[in-house]
This record gives sequence, C-alpha cells and structure tokens, in this order.
Amino acid sequence: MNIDIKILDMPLNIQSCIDWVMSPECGGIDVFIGTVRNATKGKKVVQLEFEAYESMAVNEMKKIAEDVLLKWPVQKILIHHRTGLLNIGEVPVIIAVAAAHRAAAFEACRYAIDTLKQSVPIWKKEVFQDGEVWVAAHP
Amino acid sequence: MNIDIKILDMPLNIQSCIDWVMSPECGGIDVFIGTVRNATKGKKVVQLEFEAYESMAVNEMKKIAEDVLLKWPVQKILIHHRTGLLNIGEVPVIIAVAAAHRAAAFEACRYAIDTLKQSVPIWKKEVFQDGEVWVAAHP
Amino acid sequence: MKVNVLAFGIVKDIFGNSAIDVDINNAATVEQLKVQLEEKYPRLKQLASYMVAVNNEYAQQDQLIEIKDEIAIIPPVSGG
Amino acid sequence: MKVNVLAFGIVKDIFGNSAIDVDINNAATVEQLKVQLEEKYPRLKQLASYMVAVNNEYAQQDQLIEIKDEIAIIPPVSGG
Repeated sequence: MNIDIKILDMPLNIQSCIDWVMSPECGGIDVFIGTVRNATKGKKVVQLEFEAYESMAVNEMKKIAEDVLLKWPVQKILIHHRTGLLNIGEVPVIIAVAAAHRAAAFEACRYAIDTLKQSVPIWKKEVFQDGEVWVAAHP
Repeated sequence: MNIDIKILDMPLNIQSCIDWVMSPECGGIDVFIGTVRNATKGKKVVQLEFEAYESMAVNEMKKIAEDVLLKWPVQKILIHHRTGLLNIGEVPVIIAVAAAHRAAAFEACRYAIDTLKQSVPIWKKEVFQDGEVWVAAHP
Repeated sequence: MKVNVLAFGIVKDIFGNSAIDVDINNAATVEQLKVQLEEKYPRLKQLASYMVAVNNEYAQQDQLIEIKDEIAIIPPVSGG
Repeated sequence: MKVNVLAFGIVKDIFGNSAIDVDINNAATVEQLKVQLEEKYPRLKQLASYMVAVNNEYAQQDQLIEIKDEIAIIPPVSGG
C-alpha cells in the first residue's frame, strides 16, 4: 500500500514516518512537520488542544492522498495527525511524500498540508493563560 | 546560531537534524531528504559515490543558508551532505528549514536544494554493474 | 422524525453537548435542519461559517436527510 | 610561475591525479590557464562545462592568478 493515514492520540514518531515512505525507487522525500508555536498574534500560547471528527477526518485525509497520487508521480504519501493536548514544540501533524524526483515531492507535500488545513475536520483550541479560543471559529 | 552546515563521511541522522531546527517560535518545518535511487534512466544503479571539494562546498552551502535567511522569514536552516560510497536507499543530503509559517519553510527548502544542485562543488559517480559514470560531466 | 446531530469544536460549546437530538420533518433538507438549529442556537449564526456533514461527507444545502444518516455540524476547521 | 591545480570528479580522471603543477606566466588570467590546460588535456573540452575556482570562490575569466592562490577545476556539479 502506498498511502498511510492515521489519527493518533499519542506523540508522532517522525523517524518511523520517514522510514515508511522511503523506498529504493524514490530519489527525494519532502516532509512537512507542524509544530506548536509558543505564540499567536503576539499572545503567549500555553498549550494546544486538537479534536478530530475521526471517521470523517480519515476519509478526507484519504481523499487528499488519493488526489496526490493522481496528480503527481509520487510513490508514497503518509499523513499522520495527532489529537489531544499538546505542549509547545510538540508535533500535531506530519506529512511525508516520496517521489522519484523532488519537484513532485515538494508540490504534493505542499498541496497536502494546504488542503488538510481547508478540508479535514480537525479543530484546534488555543489555551492561553487567561482563557481559551477555538481557532478560526469566528470572523 | 541559526545555520548548521556540515559535510560528513558517515550516515546522516535525520532525527537529530530535525531536532536541531525545531524551536518554540517555529510553527512549520520542511525537510528535504535525498535518497539513492536504484535506477537512473532505466539502468540499475549499484552504488553512488559522492566527492566534495570540502572547503569550497561548505562556503557555497553557507551562502545558500545566508541567502535563505535574507529572503524568507526563516528561523533556522540546516544543510548536511554526505560523501563517500552510498548504497541504495541511503541519504546523501538533508535540508531542514524551520519557520513561523509554512510557506516560507517550503519555499526556502526548495530554493536551498535547487541551488545546492547548481552551485555546490560536490560530484556524484553512478556505479553500475558494468562500469561507472560521473553524473552530468558530459553533454 | 428524530435525528442525532454530532457537534465538534466550538459547536460542542454552543450545543452544551457533543451530540443532540433534533426533531425534523420527514424529507427535510440540510438547509431546513440548519434553519431549525439556528433558531434554537442563535450563536451558530455568529460563526465564520459552518458545514453539515452527512455520513462523513460534506453535504449540499438541498440534500435530503434520512433517518439513519450520521449528521455532524462542522465549524471552520483548524487542523494541521 | 608554478601553481598547483586541484582536480575533482571527472577532472581527476582527466589529469590522472587529484592535483597537478602547472607553469603559467606571471599575471596570467583564469582564461589563459584554461587554454593551457585544454592544450595539455584536450578531454577538458569534451566536458559539458567546467569552472575554475580561486580561493574557494568561482572565478571570472579575466581574474588574475597569484602565486599563493588555491586553484581548483570544477566540472559540472552533481551533488544532492
């Protein structure tokens, strides 16, 4: 199988994600790693909480991966997203794309994270010292 | 320091490269990992050998990294290149770029590998079962 | 007919629950469900936008809702 | 004056060595060095291209070569 989609409530393992996409036919791997930043719009962030509508999120992530395989000469694509409470510096998302040539790997990886952020039903709550906010909920 | 440039004659450690670029201020990391493919233009490759003009290669890699920091809002950039004999699936190059926002990380990482392949004095010899060839040497 | 509606993110706060039961007409559309929900939960109208998912797929406004459908309210996503 | 010229990649094969000594005129340019090398090693002309580096920097054709310079022949690079 050349698609690996997972939603996990435990720390993501970057090395094993990269190992999974590597193959003797691939010449380049592009990996996007999201990390929890310590601030948003100048305000200090204490933690992030991620919630997923898991069955649908897995569906939407699979669509992205299948789209990638149709649009680019890509060998393997992995998308792992974490849920639950994350501290600063922790990793909510890893997308790894392996291709024979690097242009496809870069473009497909960028497309995958851009599309994930638009269509996959996962929500992020920013926890500040003085309250919390669901990101992007209000205009 | 926000630039890490190395030429090494031993296996590159992907996880420690990623750990180095991670910081509490960054929200996205893009990593490009080159791997040795098992074939080139349909011909089976046995091994690759990489040779570097080390002092100048480090110079040129530093220029790329400094350029990246001028052109994009990037926090950290790492470029490690390996030399010597590599087997199929091994990793000759890792470029990791951390930024507050992902667009900068993607663009800078792509720029870095594209420019490295044009300007950094490192040479690759493809070893086939029936001979060997310095890549790109002849028209 | 009575349908169960799943809530995520801020919609859980708005409903005060991760799922609610709603009484809708037979052959109601997604749009009619939204109107009914917005009457009962006016804070839905303050969201930047929201979608309805039926059986794990984003639904069109005119899609008919059936009794066994899995229905979910999807406020603006913010994963990644 | 005698300068030492470093060779890499295929140029090592062409020179039969990783460095050679070359006698050039005082105040010779990079271009003059190339002409002289191409006379002695015609296979250089078969390369897709090649550059000369002086003191770890790519050099222009008209750059003057000095006795203490570190000179290297750079065939088409293929790293990454």
